[in-house]
This record gives sequence, structure tokens and C-alpha cells, in this order.
Amino acid sequence: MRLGRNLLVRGFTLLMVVVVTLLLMNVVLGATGFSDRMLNALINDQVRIYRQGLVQTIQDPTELQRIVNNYKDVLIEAYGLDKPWPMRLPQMIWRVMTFDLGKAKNAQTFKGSTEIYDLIAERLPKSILLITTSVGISALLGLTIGTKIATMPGSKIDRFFSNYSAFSYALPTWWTGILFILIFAQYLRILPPGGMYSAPPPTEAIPRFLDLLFHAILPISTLVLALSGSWIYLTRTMVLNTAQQDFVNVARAKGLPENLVMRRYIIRVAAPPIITNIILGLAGSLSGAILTETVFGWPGMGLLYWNAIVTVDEGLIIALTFVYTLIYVIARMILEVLYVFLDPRVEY
Amino acid sequence: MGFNAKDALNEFWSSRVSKLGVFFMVTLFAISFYVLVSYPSNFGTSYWNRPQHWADYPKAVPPTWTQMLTSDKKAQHQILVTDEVYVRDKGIRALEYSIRFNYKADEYPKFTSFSLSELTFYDDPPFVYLTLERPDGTVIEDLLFHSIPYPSPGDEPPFVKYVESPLRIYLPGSSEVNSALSRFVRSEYELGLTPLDIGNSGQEQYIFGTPDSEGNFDQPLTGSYTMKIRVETFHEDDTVGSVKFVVGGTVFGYMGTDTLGRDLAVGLLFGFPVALFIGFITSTLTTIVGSVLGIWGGYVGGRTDDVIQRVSDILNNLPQLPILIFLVFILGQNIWNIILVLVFFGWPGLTILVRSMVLQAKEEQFIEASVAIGASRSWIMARHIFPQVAPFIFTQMIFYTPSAILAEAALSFLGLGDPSLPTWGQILERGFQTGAIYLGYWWWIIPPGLLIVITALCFVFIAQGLEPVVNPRLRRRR
Amino acid sequence: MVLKIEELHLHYVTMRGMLKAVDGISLEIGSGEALGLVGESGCGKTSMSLGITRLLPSNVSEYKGSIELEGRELMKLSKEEFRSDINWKKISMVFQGAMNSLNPVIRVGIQVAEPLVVHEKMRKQEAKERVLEIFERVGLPPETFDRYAHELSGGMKQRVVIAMALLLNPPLIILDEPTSALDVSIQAQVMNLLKQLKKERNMAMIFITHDIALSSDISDKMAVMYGGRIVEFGTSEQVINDPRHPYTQKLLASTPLLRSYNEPEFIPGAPPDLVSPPTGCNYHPRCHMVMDVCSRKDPPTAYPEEGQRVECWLYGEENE
Amino acid sequence: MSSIVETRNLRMYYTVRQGLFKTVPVKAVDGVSMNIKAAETLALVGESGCGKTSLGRTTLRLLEPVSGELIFKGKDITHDSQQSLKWLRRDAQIIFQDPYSSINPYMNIHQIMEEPLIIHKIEDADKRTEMIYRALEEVRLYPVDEVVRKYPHMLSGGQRQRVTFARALLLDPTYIVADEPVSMIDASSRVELLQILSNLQKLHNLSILYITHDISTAKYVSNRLAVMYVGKMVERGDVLKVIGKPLHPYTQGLIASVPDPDPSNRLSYREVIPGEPPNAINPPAGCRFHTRCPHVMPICSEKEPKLIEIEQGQDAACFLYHKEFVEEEQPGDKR
Repeated sequence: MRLGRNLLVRGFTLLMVVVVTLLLMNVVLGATGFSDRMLNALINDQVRIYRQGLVQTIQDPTELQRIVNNYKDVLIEAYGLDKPWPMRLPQMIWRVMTFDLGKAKNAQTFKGSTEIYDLIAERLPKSILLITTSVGISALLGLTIGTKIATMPGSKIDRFFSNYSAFSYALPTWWTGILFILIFAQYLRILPPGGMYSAPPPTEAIPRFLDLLFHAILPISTLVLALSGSWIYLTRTMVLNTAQQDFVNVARAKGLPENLVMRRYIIRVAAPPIITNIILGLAGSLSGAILTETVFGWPGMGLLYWNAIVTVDEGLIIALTFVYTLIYVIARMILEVLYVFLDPRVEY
Repeated sequence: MGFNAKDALNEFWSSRVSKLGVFFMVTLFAISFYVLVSYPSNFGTSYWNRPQHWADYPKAVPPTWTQMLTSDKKAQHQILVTDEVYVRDKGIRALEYSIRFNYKADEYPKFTSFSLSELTFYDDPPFVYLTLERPDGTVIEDLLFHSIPYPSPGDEPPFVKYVESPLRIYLPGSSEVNSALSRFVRSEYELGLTPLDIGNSGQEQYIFGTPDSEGNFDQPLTGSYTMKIRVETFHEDDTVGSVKFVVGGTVFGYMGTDTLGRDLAVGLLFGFPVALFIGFITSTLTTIVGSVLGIWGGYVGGRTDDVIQRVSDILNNLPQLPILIFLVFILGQNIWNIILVLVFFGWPGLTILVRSMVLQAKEEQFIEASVAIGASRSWIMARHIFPQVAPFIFTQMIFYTPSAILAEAALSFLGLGDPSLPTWGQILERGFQTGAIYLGYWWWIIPPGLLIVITALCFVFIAQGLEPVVNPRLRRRR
Repeated sequence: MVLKIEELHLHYVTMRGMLKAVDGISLEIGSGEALGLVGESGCGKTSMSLGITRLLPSNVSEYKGSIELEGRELMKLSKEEFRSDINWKKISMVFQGAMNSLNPVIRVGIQVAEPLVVHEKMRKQEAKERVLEIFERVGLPPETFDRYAHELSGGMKQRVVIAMALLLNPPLIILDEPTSALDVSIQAQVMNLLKQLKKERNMAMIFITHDIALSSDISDKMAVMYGGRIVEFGTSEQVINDPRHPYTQKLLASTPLLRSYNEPEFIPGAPPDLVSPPTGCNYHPRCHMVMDVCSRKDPPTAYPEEGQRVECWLYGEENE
Repeated sequence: MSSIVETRNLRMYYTVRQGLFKTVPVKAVDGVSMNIKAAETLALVGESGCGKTSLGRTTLRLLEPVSGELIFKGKDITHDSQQSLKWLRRDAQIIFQDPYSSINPYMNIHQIMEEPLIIHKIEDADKRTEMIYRALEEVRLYPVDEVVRKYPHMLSGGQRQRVTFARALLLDPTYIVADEPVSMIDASSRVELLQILSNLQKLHNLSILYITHDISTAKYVSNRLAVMYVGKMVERGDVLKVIGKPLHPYTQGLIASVPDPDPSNRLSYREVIPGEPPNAINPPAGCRFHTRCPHVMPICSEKEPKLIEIEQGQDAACFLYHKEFVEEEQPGDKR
């Protein structure tokens, strides 16, 4: 079963990516002494709570101090702070994987939880909503416009889009976002400058959805502007390359109608490499999303990330870095599966 | 077809985008060179990020040229400095300064202020008098009088003051100025205004205006003003470094200022060499690492290649920005950290590309021919493999430059820039954090972004122009 | 006559200037006849086949002349008429390099069946049956239908491509170097197959090759191309046994023979650059019988024998 | 005449990846014994994938033999290290098939020709130039002054191939492997190149291994002919004898497959070998040709025939002629 094996291989590679990321993160954390500081903060926090609990029952300060110190020693051992950081690596990796990194410093969920896990669980769907919509629209634009202009290389519209792709490569997403806010929200006042819902949000389903749509127009346009340029151009190049192959000529000689030639002999054949490039482009869309969320105050993980940086929240940054890697790997995995079905030649 | 440098150059030059790119590039380099020569090396820490340096500057005002777009003439912010001194020795010894300036606006200045720096005195502290001669010939005598405070007891002469930070007198805050103006309008226009009235209605209109028939100061008096500054001293060796008079306006300079009063033109100019530096260093290092590993792995093959391939595959599969954020956050916001991290994640992409090209290049029979002749590996890599991939590598290097600049800008925007080196991204970040978008401070937001885009575009254009020249697919044999 | 071509021109624009790939070619093929088109690389053989099937590259600058197929003037047809009436139904083609002639991501059977579905509006199942029939005829097992191109050997791919060309039973089939990528033993198999098919179906063929010996294996008539023109045209017997044009003579003399001994000769110099061809006769710089007039004027067409045509001053009238 | 190159039971396998972790050997050369005498041309013919190119490369140690012996001028060099083979790189040369790929397009002809001289430490620049000029004159590339300044793309295929001939000759070798040197050259120039090659051979007393799939050109340049099929040598002998009266059924089929220009060809069917060659990863047991052989016998699928002399100066490996001579099993045979 070649298909299954291929998928297995890709899955394994991507799993390795996650493992390596975790390892890399924790080695950096360990080697820079960051994990020591973090764990110390965690322990001190717990010790403080413990002491508060005991203050009521134990009156003698030296006795109290002794018990508290004992407790602290136990914690230090439990967290492995008495050992050098390489020894703690497996434990630390586990901690990152389970988001056991303390509480967020300056962010909370809607319900008021400051647990990192809760925060991410709340923010993740909002980010995914933004990313998938934008990636979907960009891919659609890339495919339709790219294949269209590939049939007329050198034309005005073709040149327009090749310049457009150069611009969209050079245009920082976040600056585009800022410009959009400046134009559409600040001067024209036709669209909201940020957020996900109006305050207070509509309660009924349909107005609520429309409100969301209204708020999503600018961030999605920003991301689409950033992503679609290169995708259009790539599609165009791939389609043009494929169109030069001999079998396309054969198909024409067979008297197949041009649209069938286009569909079955050009787009169908060019699809796998286009998908490959979309896979590679995903990394770009992720970073674009972090910045776009920041600019528009879209309450997803990107905004959380930015908050974490501004408030110097180590635990949150570590957790988010891990989650972003995970999202990326999962998205790639999905596309790889698609790819295997598209290209019968694929063999690793 | 063989590689012909002249044809390649012609082909490159024939495209409009390449010409545009080269033109921009030359401009970028010229500006960067100017900045390198004229700016102090500690610009970031000692000037840009030191609020005192910008004390005399207006806060968050648009560029001067914006008044060309409106019918009203806005008050231009003027910082007038002089150290040209006339020493009068008859009678009381005095250091006299004279500052001439033009005032052309339709509105009054926002404020005025006076500063004095590097004062040295040996005896009693000097007195400072300001007298303003106005375009219509009227003179406001003793607009400001200020006596320098006595030195702390125990200090020995010479007494040196106002070196680190100058003496700064904000005229609207001074009741003496109001009194002087009250005297002035009474004697000149026979208007009975108390110092309190003056202070409440804004002293600038009395300094810079004349009353109309109804006694309203609606229109500023435009023309040439002269501010006379007299420092009366009590010892013949007393000196003053320089004096400064600020006419606070609502527009300033070529690029306006931010909320700290920083002259954005100065900061934006400094961004040129920094952007080029980050772009070039990063792309050069990335290219060196990426192509060496790519050529080596591709040609030598075997286990070395496997390892290089695996590592580059994994690194290439990571989402860059989150990891960049993480690493720069942990390692510290230092330009070298940023560059190193960018290189660390940049090389695998190039290695993968170069390797695949080398795999193709080494199938060429002249490689085997060279082996058959007895050439060593290093000879073959240097003489036969490298020349085949070099033009491609060069294009990739140019192509990678803007992405390094953009990556740094993105990090800066997230607040992870190196504070000792102001960049366009950092200026934007300050603007964003301050809420410049919502306050409508477009001059703080648009120019830095535009410069990033133009710089990146210039490289993209050049790379695009080079592509058909070096792309082996477009340059097939026969 | 199945095909009659008169004064066909096909010129391209290139970076260096105008390239006259086909420069005034005339030929005719009767039904059931195989025409061998022989020439060295770059002489315009492939352009000629593209000209007949109207598969023109984008840089064509001139395309004129007359192509008559079964009495119908093809040059007058619109693009769409040509596609629906002529392509594959009347003229099919086997391209050089079977590997590249097949779409790598579609099963070969479906590709072969396509013309039936498109031109004859056949249902899929019916089309498949027809394809399997023709597969059997060219010696391909039925499993081939569901294979992808990369899963087949070179010989099998060539058979698939031939089966595809035969499918609609066109009156004319153009074969462009159909065996050049194959090993000799497979090449012989394919040639035998073509001979059989030609006999069975009474098809006219244009067999394009650089190998005059291979061409003799199937051709009834031969056309020798040099520098964008047909320099000699006649029956195989006439061209091989009694070549008139100095180029044909030398081409035959330069072919090493396996079964008898000859001391092979060579033609000095290189084929002409079709962007800046020599004046007069294209061949004169390499010709061993060159005369003064050859470099000055285009050679006349002579008819030394019934059915034979030579473009050479050796046989030309003085008044030309 | 003494042998310049001799192989004894030489084997060369290369591995291909099948799936992710499994690699399988392709038995490109699977026990070949042959010799090339001084100043003789041995033509090695066979279809693509039969191992003829691998055998040629292995005799130059450009590919590593897995077993057997390789003897060059009487010296066993099967296991010599590449570093110690620098003399061989001077004494034995190779000419490739594709004249467009076998010289570096980024160098001019002078630089291309100079490379072997620099590698082999001929320090004197004037002397190098003199050697280059002499070699180019020998291959009739005139005017030399102009040619040396040209880049490969300014030359025709035939001219480029002459440059590769000249480069191979520069270091005055005794042995040359010519791997399909004319198969990509136009018919009209092919003969000229073959003539140059023959002349050079006589002039320099070269031993040449002429690898080709085209028996008719082999007939004109070689003294002896060897036929390979799926890694094995099935027939060899005097070239005219083999072509005139081939013994092995494969050779017979091969020769029958090749047409001469003759209009009567079209009137008859050609005798052909049915089927396609098996792949060298899993060759058939016994005689490798038995799956396609018109004369197949039961023994053919069981035992491997040995290559032995059948007629004076003509050897074949076929049970039609000798049922008793079975190829001995080699230790490397069993996987």
C-alpha cells in the first residue's frame, strides 16, 4: 500500500518537526537560564500560597519558616531545580506540551480564567477562523486569476499581476493593515477599526454573524492582499510551464476543446506543484495572521502573542510558539494528504 | 548556451523593473552613505531614545509641507540657536545675542521658550534679559528677565552649569512675561490688560500680534523679528555656550514629529543604513551558509548529505515568525541576535534549492569528465559546480535581502527590535502603540512603512530583472 | 490523393531574427501510401508536421500555402472547424518521445479514449471497449488501461501512443521519429506493427526520421529535406537506388551498411543556419558538385523521371 | 599482443532505493571477463540497460567493482584507492555521448583543454598551449587560434565532440573508453568523427573500448565485437565474423533488427526478438535470454551457459552449441 506508506512517512517527518521544535525551545530555555527563572517564579508563587494557608494555624515564625522552607525544598526537587537543566529536559518538554507553565500574567479568558490552556482554547478558534478564511480566499484567487493570466502571457493584465505580486511580497502585512484602518476606519469611517464584534455584541445569531463579517472584512482583506500576490504568480508560472509540455500539444492535436485541455492537461497536471507551494506559503500566512491580529485587535492567538511580548509573559510565549508550530504541522499534514491523492507519481 | 556576461547584462538592463530597481538602489546607498558620514555612532542611545534631546521640538505635529495643501498658513516650528556673541564691556559687562527670524503664519505660535546652555561664571550669577524687536518697529523691552540661581554653598568657582541639560524657560509658564506684555500693550496700544488677562488669553498673541480697531488680536504680525538676548555678567571670564529661542509651531520639518517631539525625518534617514545593513548581512550570511551546505551536500552525497537534508527539511518546516519571536524574546533584543536567528532559519531554504540544482548540475557529463581526468572534489566543486549555480545563488541573495528587512521590521513592530538601533519598524511600532492611527497622525505611520516597501521593492525588482538572466530553465542549451 | 501540400511556408520570429523553418514545400501522398520524410536535425521536419496539424507555436510569423486533405482546403478552415473536423478525426499524430506525449496524472486508457468521447460522443463504457480492442491490436494487455504513464516501459508507451493515433481510423497519420527513443529490438517490433497496420487499414502515413535506413523500412515514397526545403522527392526506389540530388547521394553514402561493405563518406561542414541561410541553393557550401550559379540563384525544380522531383542546378534549365 | 585492459569475472552493482528503507542491487555488470589488446578497438554493443556503459566506466574505476578482477597493463587495480590511481587518470580516458553536456559551457576551449594539464601538474604555460594546439590540430579543428578562444555554444555538435576527443588525447593515454561518441551527432558528420577516431587510434596506438548500440558503426571502427545482454556478455569475436554469422540467438535477433537502406525492406516483415529486456534487479534464472529466445530449451532456464569459443575467434554463451559448459557458480552469485 504505497499511498498509506507515503502518508506515514510525511506524518513521521512532521512529527519530527514538532519534536525538534520542542527540543530546540527547551534547550534554548535551559541554556539561557530562562527555565530556572520561570520555575523559581512558579515555586515562589506556590510557596506564598502555602505560607498564607499556614499563617492562620502556626504562630511561631521560626517554626513557620522551617515548614515553609521544607515545602520549598520539596517543590525544588519536584520541579528538578536542584539538577542542571539538561536533566530536566524531558520534564520540561512535557510541561510545554501540557501547557503547564503557570498562569498568564496579564490576560484572561472571557470567564476570567488565567490558565494558559484556557486562554489558548478560547483564542485558537478565532485565529483559525481568520487564517482559514483568508487562505481559502487567497488560494481561490490564486487559482482562478493565475490560470487565467497564464493563457495570455505578456498581456497588460499579466504584467499588472506580476507587478502586483512583487508589491505584495514587499508589502508588510501589518503596515497594510494599518493603512486600511487609516483609510477605511479613520478617514472614510465605513468599517470598524478592529475587534471581532461591536460592543456590546448583538445577541441574535444572524445580526451577530453579520457583525462578525463586518469586523472581519479588513483583517481578511489585509491577509488576502499579502498572500494572493505570490499565489497568483506561482500558479501562473506553474501553469505556463505545464502548458509548454509535449502532452499538451498532443491533447490539442487530438482536437480536444481548449477548455478541456486547460482543465485536464494543464491545471490538473500543474495542481500538485501548486499545492506544494501553497503548503510552503502556509508558514507565511501564519506569521501574517499574528501581525494582522495585532493590528486589528482581533482577539485570536496573535493578539495574545503580542500581549505576551508587551507584558513579558514567558510562559504564554512558550506555549503560543508551540501551538503555532502545531497548527502549522497539522495544516501541512492535511495538504500533504491532498497532494498524495492529486499526484499518482508521488514517491518519497 | 554559455554564460556571457555582456549578454546577461544587456538582458538585465533591457527590463524596466531592473532599471527602476537599480535607480532606487543607488539612491538608497547614497542616502545611507550620507547618514553614515554625518550621524554620530551612538545615535540610537544618546539622541533618538533620549527624551531630553527632543525637549525643544513640537509634539506630534505634521510636516511643514502639509501647509501647502491648506489655505491657512500654519505656524512653523522654529528652533533658533546662536552662539555668535557680542561682548559689551562698557558699563556692565554683557554678552549680547541677536536672533533674527521670519514669521509668516496666519495663526499664532503654540508657545515660545528660551534656553541657554553651558554657562560658566566666577562671581555672582549673571542676569538674562530678552528683548523682542518686531516687524512694525515696536519693541517689547525686557520680555523676559531671569536671574541665574546662586551656586550651592561650598562650590568653588568657576561654576559650570547647564551642560548636561540646558536652562529651559517655557515662556507661557512665566508670570514675568505676562507682566512685561501687560506693560507693553498699555504703553504701545493703550490697552488695559492685567498680566492675568494676558496669561489666560494666551500670551503669544500679544508677542506676535497687533490689535485691530476693536482691540482684538486676531491677526499675527508677519515679517522679520529680532530677539535680543543680553546676559549681564559680573566677572570678565564668564561665558555662555549657546542660546536658543523656540517659536512653537504646529508644523515641523520634512516629516513632522512624534509624541515625544522626535524629528521623524532624522529617524527615518537613520533607518536607511540600518535596513541595508540588516538586509545585506543577513542575506550574505544566509547565502554563504546555505550555498556551501547545498553544494557540499549535493555533490558529496552520502551520509553528510542525508544529515544536511534532514536538518534543513525540519528547519524549513517550522513556522518562522513564532519561532523568531520566541528566540529573540529569550536571547534578547539585540541586532546580532535578530540577524543570527534570521540566518539560522534562512539557510535551509537556500540549501534545499541549491542542492537540487547541484544534483542536476553534477549530472552534466563534464563533471564526470573531470573526475575521469583525475580532478579532486574541491576542484570540481569550485571550477565546475559553483559557476553553474553562482548566478542563481546571487539572485537568491538579492531576493533574500528584502525578506530579512521585512522580518526585522515585523519583529520591531511586535516590540522586539533592538532599541539601540532605531529602524523604520520601531518608529512604526511606537506610532502604533501610541495610537497614532486613531489620533490621525498619518505622518508617523505612512512614511516608515512606505520606506520599507520601497526598499524591499527595489531588491525584488532587481531580483526579478535578474531572474530570466540566471534561471537555468529559461537559459537552455541550443 | 489523400494529402496535397503546395508551397507551405512556416516562419518563426526568434531572438536572432526570422527563422524560415519551412520555406515553400510541396508534396503529395496517395491513400495507403507511406511518405518518408528524411533530414538532419534542424532541417524543418518537425515544423512541417506542426504546420500540417496546425499546432503552431506562439512565435509563428508567417504561415501560408495550401494544404488539401481529401480534396478539402485546410488553410481555409477556422480554428474551431479545424479542431472539431480535422484534428485526430482526419489527421492524427504520433509525437517524438512517447514519455512526454502522455499526461502523467491521468490513466493512459482514459487519455486514449478521449477522442472517442469528444469527437464521436461515445459513452464511457463503449469507448473503453473500443480502446481495449485497439490495445489488443497493438499488443497491449488490457491492464494497461488503468496504468499511469510512468508505470509503463518505453515500448509499451510507444504502443499506447500508436493505439491512440489509430483510434479514429484517420486517413492520414503523421509519425514524428516514433522509434528514436527505443532500443533496436523494440524499434523493429514497432516498425513491424506499423507495417501491418498500414496494410490492414490502408492509411496514409508521413514517417519522419533522420535515419534513411529506417525510413526505407516503411516508406513507399521519400522526401529528403534540407534547410527548410524538400530537395528530392520520389518513390523509395528512385530516391534510394538512383538518388539525383548531391545531398541525397552523400547522405546515402554516409550511412554505414551492416550487410555489405562500403567505405562511408561524410559531408564536410554543418547544416545551414535557417536564420541567415546561404544565398542561392542552401546546400551549395557543402556540395561536392557546386557550380557558380548555385550560390547566386535558387535552384530550379527538375523532373528527371516520372514521379521524381529534384531541386538542383545539375538538372535545371539554363534559362532559370 | 598483450592485453591493456583485462577483466575477470567483474561485477558492478549499484543500488536503487525501493520504498523508504529498502535498497536493492541492480546487477549492471554481472560477471564479465574480457580483454582489450594493445592498439585494438573492442566494440561493446547491446541495448540500453544491458550494462555496457557500466562496464566501460568500471574499467576506468569511475564505478567501483563489487567483485572480480580488473587488470590494467598487467597490474591488478581492482582495489586500489582513488588517490593512488592518479596515473590511471592520465593513462586512460573517456569520451562521452553528449557533446553538449561533456564540456563546461562556462569555459572557453582553451580553458577546457587546459584543465587536465593543470590537474596533472604540467606547470609550463607555454608547453600547455603547445600541447593544446597540437591536439586540436590532430582532430582537425581549424583555425586553432580562433577555436581556442571560442565558447562551446559557438561550436556545432561535431566540433564540440572533436574538442572532447582532443582533450582525451592531450595526456597521451593508452586506453580510451568511447561511450556512444557519435550517437548524438548528425548523420552527415558522424562518419567524419569515426574516421578521426580511427586515425587517432592508429597514430597513437590506442586501445579503445567503443561502446554503442549501433552495430553498423561498430563494424567500421572496431576489430572485435562483444555483445552484452542484461549484465552478461553473450557473444564476442572478430567483428566481421560476428556480424556475418552471429551465433547467439540474441545477436542474431539484434542484427536482424537493423535495417540497411533498401526500398524492398518495406515489402517484408523484419525478424524480431519478441518481448522486452528483463530488468537487471531481478534477472531471469539460467540463461538471461531464455525468456525471449526462439530456441529455448529446458536447460536454458536452469543453468547458465558459459562464454566459450565456438568457432575460431568467436565465443558465445549458449546451450545450442555446448550443453556441457555451465557457468560455475560464483560466491557472489547468491544473495
